[in-house]
Amino acid sequence: MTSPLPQVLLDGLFAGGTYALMAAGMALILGVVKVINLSHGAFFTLGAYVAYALAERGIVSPIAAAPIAAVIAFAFGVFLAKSFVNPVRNHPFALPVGTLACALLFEQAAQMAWGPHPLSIEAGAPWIGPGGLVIRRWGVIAFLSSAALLGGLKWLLSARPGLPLRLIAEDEEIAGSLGMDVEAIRYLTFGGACAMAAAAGALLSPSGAVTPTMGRAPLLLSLVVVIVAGMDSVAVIFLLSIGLGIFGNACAWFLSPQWSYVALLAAVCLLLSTRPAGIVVPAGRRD
Amino acid sequence: MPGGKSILKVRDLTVAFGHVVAVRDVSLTAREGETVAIFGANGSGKTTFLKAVAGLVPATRGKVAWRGEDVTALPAHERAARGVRYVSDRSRVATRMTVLENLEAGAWLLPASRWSAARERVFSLFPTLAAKARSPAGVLSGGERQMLILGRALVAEPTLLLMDEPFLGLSREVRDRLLSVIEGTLKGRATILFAEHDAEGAYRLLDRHVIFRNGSVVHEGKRSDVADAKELVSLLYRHFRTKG
Amino acid sequence: MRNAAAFRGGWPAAGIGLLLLFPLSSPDAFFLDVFTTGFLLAAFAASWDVVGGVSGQITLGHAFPFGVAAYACALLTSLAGWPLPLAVAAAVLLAAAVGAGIGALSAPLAGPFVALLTLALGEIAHEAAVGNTFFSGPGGYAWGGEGGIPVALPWRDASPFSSYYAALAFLCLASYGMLRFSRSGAGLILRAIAGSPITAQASGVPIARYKRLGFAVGSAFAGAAGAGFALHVGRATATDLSLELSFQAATFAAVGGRGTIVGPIVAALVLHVLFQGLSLPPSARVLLYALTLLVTLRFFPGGVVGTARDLASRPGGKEGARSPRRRGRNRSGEGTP
Amino acid sequence: MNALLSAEGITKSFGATQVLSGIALSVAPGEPVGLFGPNGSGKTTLVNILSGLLLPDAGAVRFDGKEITRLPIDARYRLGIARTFQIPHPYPALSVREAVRVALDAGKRKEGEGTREDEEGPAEDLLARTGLFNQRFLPCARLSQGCLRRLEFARALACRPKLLILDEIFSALSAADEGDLTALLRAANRDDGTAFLLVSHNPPLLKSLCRRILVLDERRIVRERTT
Amino acid sequence: AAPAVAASRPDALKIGVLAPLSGPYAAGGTSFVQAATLAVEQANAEGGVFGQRVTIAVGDTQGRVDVAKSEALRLVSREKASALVGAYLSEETVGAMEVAAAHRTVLLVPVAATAEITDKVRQEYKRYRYVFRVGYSLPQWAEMIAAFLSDRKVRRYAFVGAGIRWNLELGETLERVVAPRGITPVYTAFYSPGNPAFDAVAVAAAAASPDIVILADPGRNSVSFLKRLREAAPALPALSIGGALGDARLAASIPLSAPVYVQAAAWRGVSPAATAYVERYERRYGAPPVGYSDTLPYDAVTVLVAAWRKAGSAATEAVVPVLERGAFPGVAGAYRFDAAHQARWGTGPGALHGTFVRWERGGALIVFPPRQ
Ligand SMILES: Nc1ncnc2c1ncn2[C@@H]1O[C@H](COP(=O)(O)OP(=O)(O)OP(=O)(O)O)[C@@H](O)[C@H]1O
Ligand SMILES: Nc1ncnc2c1ncn2[C@@H]1O[C@H](COP(=O)(O)OP(=O)(O)OP(=O)(O)O)[C@@H](O)[C@H]1O
Ligand SMILES: [Mg+2]
Ligand SMILES: [Mg+2]
Repeated sequence: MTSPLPQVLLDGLFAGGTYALMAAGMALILGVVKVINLSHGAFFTLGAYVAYALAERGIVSPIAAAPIAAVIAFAFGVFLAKSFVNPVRNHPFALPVGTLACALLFEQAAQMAWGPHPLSIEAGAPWIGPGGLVIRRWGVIAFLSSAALLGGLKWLLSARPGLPLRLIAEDEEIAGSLGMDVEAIRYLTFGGACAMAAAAGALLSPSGAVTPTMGRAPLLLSLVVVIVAGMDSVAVIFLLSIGLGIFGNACAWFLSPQWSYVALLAAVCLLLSTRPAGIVVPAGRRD
Repeated sequence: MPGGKSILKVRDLTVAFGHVVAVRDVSLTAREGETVAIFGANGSGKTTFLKAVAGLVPATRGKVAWRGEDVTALPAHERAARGVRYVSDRSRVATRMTVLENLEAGAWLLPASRWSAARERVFSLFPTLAAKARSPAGVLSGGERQMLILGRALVAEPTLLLMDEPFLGLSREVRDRLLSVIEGTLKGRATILFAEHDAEGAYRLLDRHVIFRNGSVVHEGKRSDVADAKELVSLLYRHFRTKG
Repeated sequence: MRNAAAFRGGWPAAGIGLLLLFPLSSPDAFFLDVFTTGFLLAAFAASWDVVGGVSGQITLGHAFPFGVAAYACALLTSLAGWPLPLAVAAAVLLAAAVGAGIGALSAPLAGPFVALLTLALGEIAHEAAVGNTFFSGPGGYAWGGEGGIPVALPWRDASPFSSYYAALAFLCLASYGMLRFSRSGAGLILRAIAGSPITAQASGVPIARYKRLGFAVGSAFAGAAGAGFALHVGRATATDLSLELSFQAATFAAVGGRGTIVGPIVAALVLHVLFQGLSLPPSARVLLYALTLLVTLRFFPGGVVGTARDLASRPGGKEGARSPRRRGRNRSGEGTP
Repeated sequence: MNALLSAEGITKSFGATQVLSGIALSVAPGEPVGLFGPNGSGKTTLVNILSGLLLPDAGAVRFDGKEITRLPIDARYRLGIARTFQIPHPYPALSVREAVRVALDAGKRKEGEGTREDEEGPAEDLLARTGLFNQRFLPCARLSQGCLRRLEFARALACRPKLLILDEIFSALSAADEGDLTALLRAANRDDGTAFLLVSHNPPLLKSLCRRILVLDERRIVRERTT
Repeated sequence: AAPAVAASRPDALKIGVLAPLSGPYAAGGTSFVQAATLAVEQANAEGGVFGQRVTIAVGDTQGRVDVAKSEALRLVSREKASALVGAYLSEETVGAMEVAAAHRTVLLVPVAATAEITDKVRQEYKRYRYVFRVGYSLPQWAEMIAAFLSDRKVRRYAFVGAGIRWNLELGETLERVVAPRGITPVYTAFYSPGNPAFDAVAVAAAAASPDIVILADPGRNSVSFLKRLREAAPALPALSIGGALGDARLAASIPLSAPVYVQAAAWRGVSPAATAYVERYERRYGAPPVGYSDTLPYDAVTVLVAAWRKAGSAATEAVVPVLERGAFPGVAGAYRFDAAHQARWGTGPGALHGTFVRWERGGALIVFPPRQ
């Protein structure tokens, strides 16, 4: 290997892929259901535990685990949406706090079911690219699946079937009066986004350790992405995630790994102070 | 012309928000193709009544029947599927969606084959919207927004059109153009209920009028009961000024 | 109606009376300690509400002024050798200054951007506190980092009774101050900005200045709570700056009723005493805590006190909510004259 | 005579589309002026520039002899320029009375020392005059469209403005309610010498209220009619 | 795992155990309590202490100093615990120390390593003499690592860990201790716990071409980091200082293309006592202990019980001198305390040695100290 820098940047790209994977679903929920879903990290963790449970039974394939995790998370997501989110949705402040409580509940349940100790799934060997570049298997998978998911989301939002999602995001009453079944769409969206998080968790489970609180760090970083990028532009979410991933790794490399998190947050603060309305300025707020 | 049978039947409709009773025991029927204007002072419950018929606020008591079917318990979107359209009073457009997308959302239940014809109809009615089809609706002026929400309702070819202050913020020219279009395309085919303060404009459209006060109907009349718009205005004055 | 209204002022009095009498029932030192911490957390939750509820600036970095004051107390007494009262006063001022700074930075921002900015600033402060051993105490070992810095207290092993009463007195004073602020003209203007900044601005409100004011006042009270916490625990640690603490304050506010000041206080006291004082087994405690939050928010989505107030303001009259101080006035619900 | 408000060369474009081009207008103290024009002709944009919500691309606004082109809207309100919104943005949680008190506090008095809680004073008076007295404890968001316009009016009157800019304030009012408010507007004009700039689509109304009517079309003021 | 608060029978001696059982440190805290529970059971199996049964009361510290203080207060004031064992994190422990000092209760510290604890005992002996540290201090830790590195003929090492004070201090101390032996760090990095930038650290550590990477992070991050390191440099040996990598199930998921070493207080096969303990622990909890945070608490309780027996009383004033005199056998060896009440760990004669193991396909192999 000549210079490790390309490796660091490549890894940053993959790390950003992870944030984007989480952010995609969060953005969808934020837009359509208008909830900052703080239990999104818990669904990520759920996916990882599903993959672990399968691995324990001899099925060491996160790719197989992802759909199973997605189905389970979808069911949980719809349940959460029906039992809590929907009745409380007119109180925007109760929602993030409630979903945070859900995350706590899940973390504790996972700790009771699988123990507090970290668990691990074999990661398999990485691919070696040109020039000795190590291409991390799960990094590639995170990147590709988030690209695919966000691509799908972008298509959905621009196409006719996505029209209700965008209209509901702006004005539910109008959407209802135009014949859109707002409630059903809300449940499906919430469940679907949770399924995405769980699939992500299952796919990424081999790259680290599986613990009850593993979803917290990616949750926070994707939260940053979602708020800064807004839900209007999927491309911005993707690019911002990747950008933050690369930036974080570059800071770790050039500055110091200890301050990479601070540098990341400082960059966000700077971004906000230069663009107070966010990266994508919603068009046409008048009077 | 309004011949036919009664197609919309509202019986003893009451809507209360907590302790505020906004609509109290209102009964109203409309025949197929009939146009009914609702007048009333500010806060007399017109908006609430129309919303309750559209299914956007729940009825506390009473019954709404449309085409012989009791729709009181149906949510708004299912009423919309039965041809009911509501035009809101706050010029509410989806500000981040383009004008075209706003219209497309209005045609959500329309078969795709009919969409382009419907769109062209609206654009020829409101050329301003055609010029701004690809701008976000948020940049529209107050009157342009009003055109958009009217267009959004018209593309869907409704059979029951509920309009809340349709002429709000429209200039006289645009209002008159709108009136002729409604007269030409919808009148007689769709049942129309609309609340309006502009009695002059309303007079051109209405077959019947009702007057609300404090949530109740205090007067009902036919077009032939008033000679012209002036007389309608003075009728309204009389009713608004009498303290209940 | 009038009697019922008169009793509204009675509830806080009754609560304070009970809390004053409680130590006389000779509880053990632990229980007094739980209450003492509860009082401080309650003041902190209420100070969150000044910013997040009254001013409507959802902050997720409220631990920042709390922790800054705690650290200032520790450093000024232990390293600089300042007398305690002076250090506490400086700490509170510093917290207010930090708040004004955050307010100035967040003034041009709207909605969730404020939450994000405050979260980022709080996390930066926390990282700085965790990752640095920049101060060395006289003992020859490093201070700072996750272990924090001790506060040099003029007393040793404070009696649980005096801590209890001191914290209670602080809570009463602080909440009186915060209530006064939230019901003052400035509080009303802050609530207006929270509701519709553009209308407020068109009514002559200089928004940026008031946002700074809201953050500064809320942060000053948070700083006072943080200083009190540092005195009570005897040390400032990195957890005083943690995101968990910020979230905790927001949680108390949500459960109690955002914007009511009293709600967060009640919620913090009840939840803290219940879940720390009953010594439940840890897993049951976390599960119950989360479930309590969920169930409370499910049935009182506006918070317990918030919902109760909305209900209490309705009977008799024909209108919806009304201004909190207004009581027993004749009102009629007819439409326009 | 010295103009109260004067604007010169006001030009404004949004992206590629120019909305206003070299607008000049002036309002004398106590003068009632109307602004008329088709939909989308730029009336609200002009109002936004005069009241400080938008910066013009070119041109200057003067008030009472002072240049105020870049002064923010809140400072202009305190100077005595009050405006209403065509599409109101009510405070969702504040009561009607509190909404008026905010304007009273911020508009006239020094910060912090607002009107006392229980003072029966200017707020009640204003609410009674605009016909909102009975709804004064209702949260603003629950008002009907017409009442929202009245509230806008009350809010604008709270600073006893020298100049009122009213953007289609009468459009959602019923005929009878309209009468109440026009009377109020006339009274303010007569008794307090309040000048106003009234935007409306209703020519008879404009004729009855205003001494001068400006007609805006094709990006500029095309006509000026004296009644 | 918390036993019900047994009604304090007069014929029972109670030990208060403080550990984080919820939140991010729950893993360490849970093992901590499991080990202490086994020790109490063992004491009771041996007939208790002067005829009285020993019971345990657990306080969940949640990783916070205020909660640690308050729980310590509960254990002494409400549970009437005769002595305290804990806590897990350094900041929790300094909080618990104040309670122990104020209530004149013996506090045995099994894990927390900050110098502040023993410094306080040295400086204010009268107040803090009730506090004894069973676990190793940072210099002792560094000394043992240095001996291991010499034994492995390491010249250049990379030191990485989470950027918290404990790791920073260990890194500095280690650098000082190994310098005379000609061993130098070629790369030192600490990652933030908020956004662990493993990729860059692993790549950089590998690029510095050290002989070994020392991993100072006992939590789950060590697993992620090691996986990434193995991807970046499959042939680079690694040493984990205690913690999660002592768990065989975790180690099984890590490629052994190069050695993975783990430092522990004791390991199966080190001594008959250690083997017996590991087997008992495994039988009871389904998995063997990782050799550090679930072994030292056992020794702390064992030492305490032995001291009570030797003193013939659980009264603090009687127990402290006995503890000071030593020696008490535990799983890791015989415990003696120095003037600052620090157990004597290290490489010298009579000191507790600690153990280094290397993961093999079938299990762990003890590689240091070399068997005589
Ligand atoms: N969500 C609500 N909660 C409480 N009261 C409400 C609510 N919505 C409307 N009201 C009240 O119900 C009454 C009727 O309101 P509505 O909007 O139907 O009047 P309107 O006839 O449409 O008036 P306008 O001509 O001004 O639009 C008003 O007094 C209003 O304050
Ligand atoms: N922020 C903006 N971005 C782009 N175009 C805008 C923006 N604001 C206004 N416009 C355009 O400028 C034109 C003038 O708008 P304005 O609101 O001033 O009209 P108006 O005269 O008030 O019309 P109305 O009588 O319908 O209220 C409109 O065509 C509108 O689409
Ligand atoms: Mg209405
Ligand atoms: Mg306009």
